[in-house]
Amino acid sequence: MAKKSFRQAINEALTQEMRRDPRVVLMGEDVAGGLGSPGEDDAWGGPMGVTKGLMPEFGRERVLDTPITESGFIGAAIGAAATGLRPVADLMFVDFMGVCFDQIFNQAAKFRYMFGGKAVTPVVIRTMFGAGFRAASQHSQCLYPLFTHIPGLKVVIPSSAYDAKGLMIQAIRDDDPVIFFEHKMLYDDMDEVPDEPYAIPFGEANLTREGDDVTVVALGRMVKLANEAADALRRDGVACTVIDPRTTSPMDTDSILESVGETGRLVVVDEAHPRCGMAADVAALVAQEAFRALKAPVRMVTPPHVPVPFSPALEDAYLPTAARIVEAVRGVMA
Amino acid sequence: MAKKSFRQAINEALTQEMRRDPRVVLMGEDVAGGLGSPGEDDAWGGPMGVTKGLMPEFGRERVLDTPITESGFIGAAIGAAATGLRPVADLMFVDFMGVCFDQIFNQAAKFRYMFGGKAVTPVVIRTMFGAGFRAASQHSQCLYPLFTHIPGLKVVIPSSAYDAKGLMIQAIRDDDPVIFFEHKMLYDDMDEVPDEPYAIPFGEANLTREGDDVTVVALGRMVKLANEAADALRRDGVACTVIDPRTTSPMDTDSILESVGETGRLVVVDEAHPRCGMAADVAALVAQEAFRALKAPVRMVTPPHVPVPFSPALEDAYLPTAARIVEAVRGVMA
Amino acid sequence: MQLNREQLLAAWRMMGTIRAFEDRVHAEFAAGGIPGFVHLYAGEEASAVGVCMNLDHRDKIASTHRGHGHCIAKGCDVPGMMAEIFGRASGLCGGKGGSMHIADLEKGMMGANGIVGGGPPLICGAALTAKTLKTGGVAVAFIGDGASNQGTTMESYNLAKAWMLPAIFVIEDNGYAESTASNWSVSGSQIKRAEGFGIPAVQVDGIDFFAIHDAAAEAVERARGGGGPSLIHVKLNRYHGHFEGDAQTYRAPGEIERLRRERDPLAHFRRRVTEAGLLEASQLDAIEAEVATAIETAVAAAKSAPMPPPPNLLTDVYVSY
Amino acid sequence: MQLNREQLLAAWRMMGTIRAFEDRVHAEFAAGGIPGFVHLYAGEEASAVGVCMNLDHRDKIASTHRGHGHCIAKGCDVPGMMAEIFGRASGLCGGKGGSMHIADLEKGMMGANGIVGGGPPLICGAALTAKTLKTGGVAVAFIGDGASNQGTTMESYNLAKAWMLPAIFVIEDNGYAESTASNWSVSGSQIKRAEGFGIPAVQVDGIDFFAIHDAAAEAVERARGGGGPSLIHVKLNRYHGHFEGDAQTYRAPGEIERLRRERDPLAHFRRRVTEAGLLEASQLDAIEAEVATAIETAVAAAKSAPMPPPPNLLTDVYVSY
Ligand SMILES: Cc1ncc(C[n+]2csc(CCOP(=O)(O)OP(=O)(O)O)c2C)c(N)n1
Ligand SMILES: Cc1ncc(C[n+]2csc(CCOP(=O)(O)OP(=O)(O)O)c2C)c(N)n1
Ligand SMILES: [Mg+2]
Ligand SMILES: [Mg+2]
Repeated sequence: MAKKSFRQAINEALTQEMRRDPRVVLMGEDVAGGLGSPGEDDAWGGPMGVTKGLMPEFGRERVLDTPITESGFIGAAIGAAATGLRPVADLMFVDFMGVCFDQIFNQAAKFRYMFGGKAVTPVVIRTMFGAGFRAASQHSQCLYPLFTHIPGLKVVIPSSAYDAKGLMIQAIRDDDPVIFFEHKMLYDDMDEVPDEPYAIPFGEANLTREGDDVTVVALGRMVKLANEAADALRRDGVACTVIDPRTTSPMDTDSILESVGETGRLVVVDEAHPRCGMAADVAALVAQEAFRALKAPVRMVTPPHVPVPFSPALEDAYLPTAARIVEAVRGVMA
Repeated sequence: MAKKSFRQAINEALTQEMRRDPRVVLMGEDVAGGLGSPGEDDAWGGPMGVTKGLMPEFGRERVLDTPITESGFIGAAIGAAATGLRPVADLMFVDFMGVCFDQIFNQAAKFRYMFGGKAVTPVVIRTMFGAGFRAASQHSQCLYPLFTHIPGLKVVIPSSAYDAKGLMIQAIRDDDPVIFFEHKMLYDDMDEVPDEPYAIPFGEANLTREGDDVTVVALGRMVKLANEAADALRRDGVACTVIDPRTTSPMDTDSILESVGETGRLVVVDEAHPRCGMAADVAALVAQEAFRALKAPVRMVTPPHVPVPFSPALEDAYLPTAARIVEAVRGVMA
Repeated sequence: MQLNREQLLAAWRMMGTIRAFEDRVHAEFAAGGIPGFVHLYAGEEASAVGVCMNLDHRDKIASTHRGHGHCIAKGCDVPGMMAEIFGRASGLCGGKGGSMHIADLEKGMMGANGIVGGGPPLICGAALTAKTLKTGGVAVAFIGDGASNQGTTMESYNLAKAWMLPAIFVIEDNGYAESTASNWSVSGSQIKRAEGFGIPAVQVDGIDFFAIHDAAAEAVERARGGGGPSLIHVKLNRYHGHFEGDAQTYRAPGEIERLRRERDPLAHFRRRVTEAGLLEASQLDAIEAEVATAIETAVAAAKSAPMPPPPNLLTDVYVSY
Repeated sequence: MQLNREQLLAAWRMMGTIRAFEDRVHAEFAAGGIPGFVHLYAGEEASAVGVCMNLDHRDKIASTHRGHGHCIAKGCDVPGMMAEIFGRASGLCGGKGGSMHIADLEKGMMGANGIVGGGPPLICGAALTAKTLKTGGVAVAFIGDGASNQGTTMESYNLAKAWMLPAIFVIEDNGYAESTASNWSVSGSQIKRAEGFGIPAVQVDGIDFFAIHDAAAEAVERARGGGGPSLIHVKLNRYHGHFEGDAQTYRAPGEIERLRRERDPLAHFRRRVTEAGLLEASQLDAIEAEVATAIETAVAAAKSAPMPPPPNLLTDVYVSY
């Protein structure tokens, strides 16, 4: 099977779905690029080049550059979804949600409920998240806990190129509003990715490591670190199950509870802020539903309750590391 | 001591602080009302009348009606706070955060950190929250978990008129950005409220009931229900400690952990959505920090993962009740 | 544009239905039968009807918190609306939405909206769907004077123009946003703002159904012909409070009485069509009577309809989860 | 307005400092010494300097992601800025902010901003402070052409006018928002938009320091005199990519070379002042040399400065918690 990058995987998913269904359109700032400019068309394909090549194939009618006007175009994507298109809108950085969150959480998320089940809003909002790029406080946040909090939204966080493709295809075919989180440090990660289209169902976790001693739940880029930690621990005789929920809403609670039922120990690793975050969400789930199985305190590995700093020296101290995961696992084994 | 309503208590806090400090100004949609209109001035004092009477005393220079432009005026409050005023801005319903969240979570919350400690942003954002008013999906949310998630913000949720006054005074005197949550169903609640100004420090929980069997943590309007439940249970011989954290950021984790250390049992009652919510936040805290003390699974009492419905029949089914709290307490006692 | 007799009768029936609906909801609210926030459209009828008579099944509208009139004008089921406002299972949204969220996407009505400025981005999307799928449809956003100051609204002007969308922005300027006068809150002017974005704009008198109808006809024609967005600034009046319960002390003494007497869109319509000999007063009266009966029936049905059963709380959140 | 010799020298030094700073950051980024997102201001110098020379310690500015020029023009410490961009403890923000968040509130510089459209609401607040505390100060928002389409920006126009704030909106229109041309993204015109809100507006040539200076002087005078907000639309050019690393393939072949040759604000200034006999070329050269040395020193200091120690991660989140 061909090795493809996370970036290519998403590009391929978008391309294949746009070929399959003429109602799929793309919109966002510079998703093609070069509009009105004297030079090259399709000049950008998004700041990370994820949507490069789509405009030449599908034309500007289906790959729509927008003014910088997130409420306007994210709202337009939602309005279009409610009236017959299946738009994929690009919220360049999730950090920009604050100027357009209303359209997402009060409109898209609630249409179906408020309207008594009569609306279908198949919109996908792609967005980039995460720290590590030295992009500082306003371009490095995770924020998916805010979206997970909202009933009516689905939240997807792929951790590999393979998952990215399958989850994007599912997102586009899904009839509910989906927020699709892409970690900016994963775009160049390579993985075996089939050429043909495939959909990964939402709410089905992926067990990237299996072991009887400790359950480690991790998301997004943290899955890599959790795997690293698990591999290091395995060498020392500690066997971890690493669970990547892949979607936080819906979330595969069964897989988590089942695993904790076996291991009796839980470490949750998350890059998002700790308060009311995903680590707390998973820890609380287990404290309520699998308490009797627990042999040790739940341990959460997250950044501290501070914004993301710019300086590499501080950002490196901010982020969870494989070493901290190892330490947490040893802690619950003690 | 005089009995005063929750509404009066906040009004009194604002009045006293505005008298004390000329830098305190108020702004928001119809916080006075009647601007440019041919009839009465100060016609509204906010939709719930909370700020009525302030404009006549302090004038339109310090009680500023605004156009409907939340990004604009909440941002202005933040910019004013960073340059020498101490504004109290009214985000009429917290449900409207989606049009102005950026100014709150990327600007106000992060100034101090991003600028290396050189900014002080003493802004208070008052906002109304909660269900029970038959106000439907877009006017009934809690959403304080979203604000609690964000480092740099302080989050205050008074549950009584007494606390409302003291916490508002603290909020205004506080040098950090504070989001002040007022439950719309509490405005007419009466309590003993001293006439003189007093400040309640942030991060200090209030124990509204004390008992050895179960720790119940509750917020906002849920404190009333928790007290009711505790009183009913007490008659049956089950003694609860009810903890009202009063502020979720900072949060008085010590009081919660100490109480659970004694009772070994935790029920968290919250009106916010369950996923990545405050109930999960508190449950996770305890699962990590007080696990050894726990004798039973943590129990969370929250609404289901659905938007707030309009119909009274459905909204009543949506909200936690004293009966459900009693049931949860009995569950952890079993 | 010349309207035929049938169209004139339909317009009268529609405006009369809105008026009767709203006045009745006002009374029922006062009597305690209706919960929550209710914003009434009485006095503004000519706008919704004048605009929507130019629309058909291809076309979409997005409404505001003051949405009953737009719903009725776009063809939503009136008994279903009444039941919704009473929170009943038979309501248009099964009781889940209430007054602030009545919608019927099948009728092209994309929802009343509890968020001021929520609608304009949405109709950019509906207009994009029409343009992309070449349905020939147009999309209309109704926008209050207060909502015209919301960033979402202004972003939508620019987006609609940049994308050359078949979109129409109708500013329903009733002089107030809650208790705040638009002559204070709206700097500059609606027309000049639109022109700032290169959008053709016209101001019309909101008691004049015919003027509104013609302005909308022109905008719809422009939109269907690929000429892009338009804006219509309608100056009109609301009779009831901002929401039910508002004492309206910010209005001048006698202001509303005078408006009802001198600036009523229904009275204006009646005068115009009877004086011009287009319709007989008796025809108008007959329709008024029919409307009254229909509203009476709708209220009775709503009141006796069952509340939604508690399990409905959990349905309609997702298509699948 | 006539500027004296000292002022002209100061302007030249300021513009030269910005140019040298940016070109050096460009080189250092390419060499791998600077992490993250960096947006350079070279080519736009006359705007920041022309505007800020009208300001004093009472006045505040809010900047954009392209903020180095505004910082320098408002008097921020240049070595501190350089250290900040290198992420050092000695940086203006202790290394926590970086290029996108340089600020110095004591200098009235309210921050570069990672959020497009973040600044305009903030300066409404700064202007409100000035008005309320009667400091005589004004507040200026720098706004890109792309940012002019953001709702927050347009809301701020209306708010500033409704409150009659001493606020000035400076649209720095460099023709592009990332790779998208403003002639496509900005419907209508900046001037007409401002007029839509009743805000006096003027367009000036961004290579002409003097034109910008005069337009700003007029706006500042209006603001200080209680005359409310103004807008200045500056047409200018950026030389480097949107951010460092941008290949700028969307620009015409030779576009930037031509701009550097024919439309350079520093060259324009030099020509103007030497031809008019206001300054000697040798004076300008001497300052250029001083600036080059200063930047060299700043870079050397930044590179050898220590990184912030890890415990700093946890400080400066709250005043108290
Ligand atoms: C984003 C947002 N801000 C504020 C409100 C509260 N609110 C509801 S209606 C209203 C006034 C709207 O005025 P206008 O747009 O003129 O419409 P009208 O009520 O006059 O029809 C306000 C402030 C809201 N619902 N949403
Ligand atoms: C709210 C928001 N949307 C999008 C971006 C990404 N972004 C950063 S700069 C930029 C272009 C800004 O263009 P303009 O305002 O013209 O300023 P210029 O870069 O030309 O100086 C964009 C889209 C952002 N930072 N914030
Ligand atoms: Mg109005
Ligand atoms: Mg630009």
